[in-house]
Amino acid sequence: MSVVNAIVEIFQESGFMSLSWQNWVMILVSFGLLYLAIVKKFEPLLLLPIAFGMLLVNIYPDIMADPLMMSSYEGTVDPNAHWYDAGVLRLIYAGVKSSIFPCLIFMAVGAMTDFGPLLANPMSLLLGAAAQLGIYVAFMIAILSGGLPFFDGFTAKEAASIAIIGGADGPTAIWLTSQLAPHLLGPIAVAAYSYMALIPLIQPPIMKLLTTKKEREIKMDQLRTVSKAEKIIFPIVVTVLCVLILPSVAPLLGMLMLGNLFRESGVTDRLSDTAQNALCNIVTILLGVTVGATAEGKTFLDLKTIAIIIIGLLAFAFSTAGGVLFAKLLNVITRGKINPLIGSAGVSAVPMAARVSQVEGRKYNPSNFLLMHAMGPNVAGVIGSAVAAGFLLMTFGK
Amino acid sequence: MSVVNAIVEIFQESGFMSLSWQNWVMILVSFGLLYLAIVKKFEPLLLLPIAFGMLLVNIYPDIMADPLMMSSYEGTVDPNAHWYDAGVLRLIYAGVKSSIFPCLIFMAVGAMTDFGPLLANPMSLLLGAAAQLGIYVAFMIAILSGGLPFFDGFTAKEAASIAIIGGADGPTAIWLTSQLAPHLLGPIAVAAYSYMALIPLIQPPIMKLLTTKKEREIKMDQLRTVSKAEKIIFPIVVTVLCVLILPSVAPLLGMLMLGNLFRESGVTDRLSDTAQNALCNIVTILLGVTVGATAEGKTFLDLKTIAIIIIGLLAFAFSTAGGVLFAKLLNVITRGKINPLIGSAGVSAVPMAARVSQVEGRKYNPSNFLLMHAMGPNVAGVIGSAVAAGFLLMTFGK
Amino acid sequence: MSVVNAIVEIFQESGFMSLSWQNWVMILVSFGLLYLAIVKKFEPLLLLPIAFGMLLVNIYPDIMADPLMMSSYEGTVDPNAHWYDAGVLRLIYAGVKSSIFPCLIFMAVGAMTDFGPLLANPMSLLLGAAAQLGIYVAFMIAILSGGLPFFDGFTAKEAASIAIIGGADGPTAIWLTSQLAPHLLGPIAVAAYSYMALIPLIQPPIMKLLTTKKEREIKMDQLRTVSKAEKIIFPIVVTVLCVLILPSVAPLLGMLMLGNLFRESGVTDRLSDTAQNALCNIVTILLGVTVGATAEGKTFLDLKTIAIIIIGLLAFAFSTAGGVLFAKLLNVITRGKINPLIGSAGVSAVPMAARVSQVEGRKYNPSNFLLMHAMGPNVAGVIGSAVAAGFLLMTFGK
Amino acid sequence: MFNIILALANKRDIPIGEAVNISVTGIVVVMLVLALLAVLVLLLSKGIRAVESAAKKRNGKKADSESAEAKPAEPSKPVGTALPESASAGDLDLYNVDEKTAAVIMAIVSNESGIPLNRLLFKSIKAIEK
Amino acid sequence: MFNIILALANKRDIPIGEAVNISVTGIVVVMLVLALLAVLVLLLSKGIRAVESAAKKRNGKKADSESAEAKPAEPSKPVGTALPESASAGDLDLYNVDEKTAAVIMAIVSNESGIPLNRLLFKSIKAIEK
Amino acid sequence: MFNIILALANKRDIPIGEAVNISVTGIVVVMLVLALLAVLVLLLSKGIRAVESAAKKRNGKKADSESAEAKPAEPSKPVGTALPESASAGDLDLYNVDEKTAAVIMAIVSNESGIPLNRLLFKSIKAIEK
Ligand code: NA
Ligand code: NA
Ligand code: NA
Repeated sequence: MSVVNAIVEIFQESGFMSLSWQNWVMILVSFGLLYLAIVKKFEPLLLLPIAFGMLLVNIYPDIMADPLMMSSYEGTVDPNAHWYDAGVLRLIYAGVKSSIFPCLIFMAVGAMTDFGPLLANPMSLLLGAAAQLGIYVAFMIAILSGGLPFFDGFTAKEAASIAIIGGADGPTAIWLTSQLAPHLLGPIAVAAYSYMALIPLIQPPIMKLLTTKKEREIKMDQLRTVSKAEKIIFPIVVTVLCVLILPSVAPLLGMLMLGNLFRESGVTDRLSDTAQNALCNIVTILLGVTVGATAEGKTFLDLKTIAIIIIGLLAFAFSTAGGVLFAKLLNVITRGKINPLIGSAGVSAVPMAARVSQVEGRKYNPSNFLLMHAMGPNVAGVIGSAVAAGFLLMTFGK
Repeated sequence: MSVVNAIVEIFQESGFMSLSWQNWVMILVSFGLLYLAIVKKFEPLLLLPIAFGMLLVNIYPDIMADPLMMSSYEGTVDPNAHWYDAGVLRLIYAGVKSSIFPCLIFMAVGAMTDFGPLLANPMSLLLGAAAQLGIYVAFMIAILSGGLPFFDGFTAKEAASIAIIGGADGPTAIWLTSQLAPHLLGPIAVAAYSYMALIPLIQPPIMKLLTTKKEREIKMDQLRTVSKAEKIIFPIVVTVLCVLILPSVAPLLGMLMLGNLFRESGVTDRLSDTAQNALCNIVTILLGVTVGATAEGKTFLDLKTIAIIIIGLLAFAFSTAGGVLFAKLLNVITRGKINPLIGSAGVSAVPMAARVSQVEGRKYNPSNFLLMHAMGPNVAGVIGSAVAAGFLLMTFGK
Repeated sequence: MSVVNAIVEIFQESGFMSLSWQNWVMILVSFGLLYLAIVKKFEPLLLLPIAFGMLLVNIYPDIMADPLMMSSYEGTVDPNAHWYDAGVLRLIYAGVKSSIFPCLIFMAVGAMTDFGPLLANPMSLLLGAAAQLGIYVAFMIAILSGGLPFFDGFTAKEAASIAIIGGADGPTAIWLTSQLAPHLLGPIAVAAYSYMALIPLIQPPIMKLLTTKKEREIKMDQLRTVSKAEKIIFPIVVTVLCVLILPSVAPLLGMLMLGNLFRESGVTDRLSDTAQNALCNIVTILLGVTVGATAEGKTFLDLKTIAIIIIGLLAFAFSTAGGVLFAKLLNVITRGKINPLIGSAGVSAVPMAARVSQVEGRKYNPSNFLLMHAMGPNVAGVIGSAVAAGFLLMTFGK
Repeated sequence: MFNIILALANKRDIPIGEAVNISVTGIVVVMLVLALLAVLVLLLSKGIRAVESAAKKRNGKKADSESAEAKPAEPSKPVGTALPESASAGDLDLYNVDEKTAAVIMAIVSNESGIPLNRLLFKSIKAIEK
Repeated sequence: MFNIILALANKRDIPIGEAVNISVTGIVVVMLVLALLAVLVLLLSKGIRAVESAAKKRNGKKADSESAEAKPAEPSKPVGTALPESASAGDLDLYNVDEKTAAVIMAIVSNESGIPLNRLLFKSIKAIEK
Repeated sequence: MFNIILALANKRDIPIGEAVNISVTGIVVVMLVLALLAVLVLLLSKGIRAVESAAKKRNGKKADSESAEAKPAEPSKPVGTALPESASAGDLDLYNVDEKTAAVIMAIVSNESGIPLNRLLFKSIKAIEK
């Protein structure tokens, strides 16, 4: 009979008995995200690992156990615990907490990015800046949300982390949030990647609303070719200028530009290749799973998460609007040389946002080919988000 | 003359003077393992790094120095030591101690595994369970071995770690042993990998002994094709079910199934590729060398090691028998539709054990093609071993 | 007006206000190194990351912040700091401080190295030893430099670290320096890699000066073919012999030979491939950037750096001379069978030094083909440098 | 015999009885978990096949009605994939080049260079952005 | 309305006024930094193009004087690269194929396929071992 | 001169004499270790070559006696490799294809293309999901 007793005991220690209702809900949420990643192909490279991490932590919360409070200022340290008593995903999460993973992903992004279209048309940089508008609008909304009845609202650090969703850039959002509001990392990362995948649905109505038919039909001149020397010097100039002005952006922007230098220098092809492939994929897996594993039911299922999802959508919308409106302004200044549809690409979300500009442009003028013109603001948006994140970190970081 | 003095001093500090006889024996053992890995091609991908780690630690034990007791509860911490005073292999060994390396290898195994044959014939799962019999037989033998005169026997944790050799699965054995009995990691890992390579010698006599000629000649029906949806949902179902029942198996089984999801989802091919290649190879090197480096002479050359080697062989034999006997039972139940030779493949040891079934099957009926039928129990055995390890960890872990 | 105030505040916290003149000079130095790496193609795979790390740390010194004194015995620990408050490059630098990165690079070097030419002509080993002469000459010069007026000179540990530049081997220099004199890592690494790239300029005049025209015209016999067994046993023999004699060389030489065994064993091709590519490139990036980031202005811009650059050049010159002179001696002993031009290749700097021998040899005798003959001393030089570094670590290490 | 086993028990940190108990429980747990999984897999497979055959039937009907309307086959339009890496045809990576063009290129190279196609290894073909 | 906002402010850890201030400063900083970058890029591009056109002119003159001297074109000699990995010509990796053969292959592909050479990217050309 | 050196010595943390000593010891140790290695390599090479030539002779004799017995040449049977990654035959990766099928495919390709099998390089054979 003792075997039966033992099995009963196992059942009592099993997840069936120990999991909270929040865990069960989150398991369903993770199924939903897996569905979006696999069937709908929404940013699957990150959403699949995130969803799986979410699944694991909610069936077995101890996979993120942190008896030594390695990644938190709060909580009590278990004096008898060893470092290896921490959950395996908690240990890997150190790569996120330390910013190493986001920085390495940004290096990979740099190695994959061609800044040529931006160099051919430096005005793109202004569009990439204007399309960060949503960040600041979202920040205000997050702060003001505390005024709602029955809702506690967000602290300034939390609001800044939520706002960065409007930067439409995953690693930047993870980088900033893991430093300012690590307890919100799960919902913010999920919102950022989901909305990036939804760009083709979110942007077109806003683009149409804010532009006239005539504007959408504008054909743009071909871009000039860019010399190799310009492409090599550009990442160095960006690093020096931006880091001098906003020192705290150094890790993120520095690594982005290092990756780009690997790509453009022509003498480090094997480093560029590894940064884009083996290293990028390894870090993507580890970062995705552990970021997903921060979304344990008790913290994720909260009014705050719903607020984050709503504010995140607004952030994307206002960033899109900022880019389009500024492009309209540039169009006036240049007397009709800029198709405002390329402004929306400034949100970053490379290369989906640029593709949206291309597709929309062709709808109204089939001979239009906006892709390359939109790539300029698109890659400028990556720099813009990083600068915005640096500003927020400087303002709210310790 | 002072140069001569200096050289004499160097000689006195050299390994010639400082090494114990156990170290010298272990150097010879490492040569033997290198021979088996390189000339006999026994699991060379892991046995070569393990043997080289063993060689290094026995000519220079300080390569595993641990002044801060980073990977042990016992011993005294040197208050003047810095973390970087630890031996370089000791620092890398943190990846084993923390379970990160075994989990990543299991992710790679998942990305390499096709569960199709198992899905086509779910009965395979029962064979994959039955072929874990050796684990529990070995556990009993290890516990009882203390009754031998002149032999101290094993503690329950040690016995559980030795028993897992019967799971015929390297990363699982390393994962469990590094948590329950890290001081036995060397002999257990060596035994597990050696016997896995010796499967073609160990299994056939047992298979022949336990089956009749008629049984061995049974031809099996062709397997049905399995849809993509089944392959995608399977890893999720396994994760949810097994981790709910045995929470402690989450890191190992979760990562196995994540790797499999990378493979089957069809949307993360680049992650699957990296998991199978760059990441897998990097971790294999680091894990192999440091696991080998746990086999320092003083701890390895012990009666216990000989006992482990004997009990490990018995574990493999009983697991094989368990699989074959259960397959005979299934054959009776299904009225002759199951060739019992596929039962032995349930030990895991993918894909050698399945190949053995194929080769043996053809000996007795040249038109027999058992490979695909044996792959089902074979991959089920991986799940079975992981579940068994989870049970042992739950029972004996802290 | 408060926005203007805020912007003024940002400017006051910007690098424009906080950087020291040394930082600005170092930014220019990093531009110079980037120029050498990209335009002049001087060892770009390491010099580019090093230069970029130097750039980053000098525009944003906090990227190497070390509040917990993780990589130093000196300084005060900030009791309120968490491990993740350290700069992101400081955290990655742990891989250098712990010797893990140099060891992994050496494994890659081993996997890339063909010891065949050395095995075909074991006398090469003597040339690889003689060409370490510069290490000891540089050590004496560094010690004696303290006698100069207005110059403080170097401690013995510093002198040993500077001396190893004469080994003409980057990872060895980084390995030794990070243990004996980590504060000099920046200038020593930069000098070592720069001079390795300058080998085609440094060596030929010395080679010409020390040899007669007749010697330079000597044609050498073709090398015998080497069997696979010899190539497999060689790395094992080297490991056992060298580590027995000089235990502290184990991590470096052991990993070199492990890499070579991956290459030659014929059964671990996938490990060899990863060691040479993905793993090598990942570690090269991380090591390069963080080594460069040790070169912060305040420590780099020092009379010592200038002394290191001068002594480093002398070390290269004396190593070259040592190799050539010993080759002349061997030529006498073998009665004209050794072309002394292959002696210079013993400095290591694989494969540039061997190419220099080839190019010079052809200048004086167009039918001469010295490349393979020079590869022997060349790869022997790698072993020689490692042995020399092991001797210095044993003598001066804790 | 039983006495000997009891004697052993005293030397161990768990009594023999408990060890037996753990062993039996262990094999039972493994069998139960994997049997449960087998049942789940069976149900899952049936469910999926039911859904898929239902879907096929519906598609079949649709296809019929569509062919009845004699619509011309829509050319497969490449949908923008989210993956940045590359379109791929077997071992050959194609960038902005369709498979037909690639095949033509390969045939031409082989033909004109006099090198049989089987001795040429194309790793990738990429149309450079204008 | 203003009163409500003030009421909110009391609940937050920063007053609304400061939040507005931070938002406005934030967007201004981003605009300023990227505008500054745009100006630098413009200057940089002009500088580089000036240098490059000057270099071209000089080379043009040199070429003229050289052709006047009727020197035969020196064959480009491959300088030993420092990279250990493989023989490489620009972005193109050659395996067991000399540069001339490679050039011929590339020219043929371009010619016959009607795709201008600058739109074809060859990653590597490899003669398979006989 | 000697006085100056002695003066220097006082400024350093090791005396000049010891520095000289270390330097000389250092170069001697490197020379000794590598010379020892050279001797070992020589012995090793001789040993291996002796063993290998002995093995060849024996094989030669065997071959003779075997041919005398007019045995048909045993076909080389591929021994199961120990690699866990995937079904693999030599360098060839198989996906969803059994070894037999793969062998058939390879034989057909060789036959029909007229290219001897040893000059064909198969990287992988994969059955595409129906
Ligand atoms: Na953005
Ligand atoms: Na098993
Ligand atoms: Na050297």
